[in-house]
Amino acid sequence: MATIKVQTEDFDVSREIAALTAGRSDIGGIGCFVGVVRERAGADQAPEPVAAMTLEHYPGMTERAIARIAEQAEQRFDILGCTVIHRVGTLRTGDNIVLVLAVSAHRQPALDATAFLIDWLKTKAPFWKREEFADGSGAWVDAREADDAAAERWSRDG
Amino acid sequence: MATIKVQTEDFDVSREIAALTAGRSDIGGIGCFVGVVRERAGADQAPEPVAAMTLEHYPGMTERAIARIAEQAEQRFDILGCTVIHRVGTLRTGDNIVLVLAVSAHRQPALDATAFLIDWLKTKAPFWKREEFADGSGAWVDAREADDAAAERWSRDG
Amino acid sequence: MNAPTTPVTILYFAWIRERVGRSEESLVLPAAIATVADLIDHLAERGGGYASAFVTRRTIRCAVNQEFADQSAAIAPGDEIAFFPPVTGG
Amino acid sequence: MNAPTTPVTILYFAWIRERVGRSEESLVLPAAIATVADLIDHLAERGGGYASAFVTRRTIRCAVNQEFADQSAAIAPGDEIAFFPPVTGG
Repeated sequence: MATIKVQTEDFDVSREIAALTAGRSDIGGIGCFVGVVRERAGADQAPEPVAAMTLEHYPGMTERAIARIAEQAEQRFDILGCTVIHRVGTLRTGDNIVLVLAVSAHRQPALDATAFLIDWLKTKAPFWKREEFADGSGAWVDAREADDAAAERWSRDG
Repeated sequence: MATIKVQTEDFDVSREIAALTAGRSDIGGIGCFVGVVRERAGADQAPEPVAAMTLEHYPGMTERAIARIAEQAEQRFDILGCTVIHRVGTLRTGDNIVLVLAVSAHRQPALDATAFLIDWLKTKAPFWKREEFADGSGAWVDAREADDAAAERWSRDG
Repeated sequence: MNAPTTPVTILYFAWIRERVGRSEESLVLPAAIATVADLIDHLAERGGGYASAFVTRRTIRCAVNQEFADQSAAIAPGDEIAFFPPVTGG
Repeated sequence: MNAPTTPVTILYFAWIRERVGRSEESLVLPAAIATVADLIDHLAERGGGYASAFVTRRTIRCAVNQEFADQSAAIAPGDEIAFFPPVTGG
């Protein structure tokens, strides 16, 4: 039921929504999140604007981990389907990084599943971001404790 | 900062995201919700599948009410902008009804503002839905207590 | 300040509009009408579709000059007063 | 059951890969190595980039056969063992 893609190419939100909802008349709400490369990515105090970001992943395990996260979302929330697309490779400021879609008869499960999916992707899928600054230097992004706390929230709720 | 449209025409999610994010390098997360006409709309126990839905509104007050809701969202959440598009007139099963977008440096304000905007739109904007069934009969949709409760949640939180 | 002979505009939406049989009308307020509730009483007394539209007062929502208002809200000549059921958009 | 001479595959990601200087290698496990933690000790003893990569054990995450695992997890010939920092996708 879940569509999962790990790809270097960009995605089109409208096209992915159309693919997820095609031929269905039982969907009342579509929740969506798009993560984007911003100029101050890892830390707002970064010394330099981020010029580019490189996303590394663990081929094989990545798809497996995302599939498990999507399964969890489908078990926890009354959704009719979901889509997760995560880009890898080198991205520039303003580029899309990740797309999460979740569809449901009603808005609340769609919104909840969307938040759950992105929270869990941030902490349970094997991706690593390296920022490249305008001055030519670079640094691996540190994991944020706030992300662990956000994902942990779903454990408490569940 | 908010883009607000009340229109009969459909909208394109990708195009609206592009318009909201154009020229910005400070956006890290885009929250989005799309409401869609489903076959069992007002009540899951409806005797007949919904063939069409007509949305009536209060021209003038509608735009003003949505602008106020968007202002509230911008005050409550650390967002960089939002878009609300609500369609009126006659829609068919599978048609888009409403689009909410909220953008932020980080995902949480974008997701929270998206949920807030759709919850408040449901209870504080002057729209009324009339369902038309396949057998030719029709009925105005009753307000749902669950929607009031969802909107009320933000009053408690705030 | 509007003169007492300036009418109010009354708007009806959704099933209230259908029962009343019109979407809009102008009315010079009788002197005794000071609030939305007074106006509802006045309209309901017309009988027919009006009586039917306003039979269950607690299901009626209203706006005065395009702002949601309680039925206890004051109204005055020149106001735009709208009656409608609880909203169901989104 | 794989024979003791079947190697394990070891993968390195992100800054661990950079410090180690390679992304993948095969290793026939010495008999004394039973867990991920044992393997980390073994690799760190090589010194140089390996010592640098594994200097702060608590920042090392690992997966055994593409499932997240604790450093106490058992490993066996034929396993795929990956080392990486805490994930930062999404």
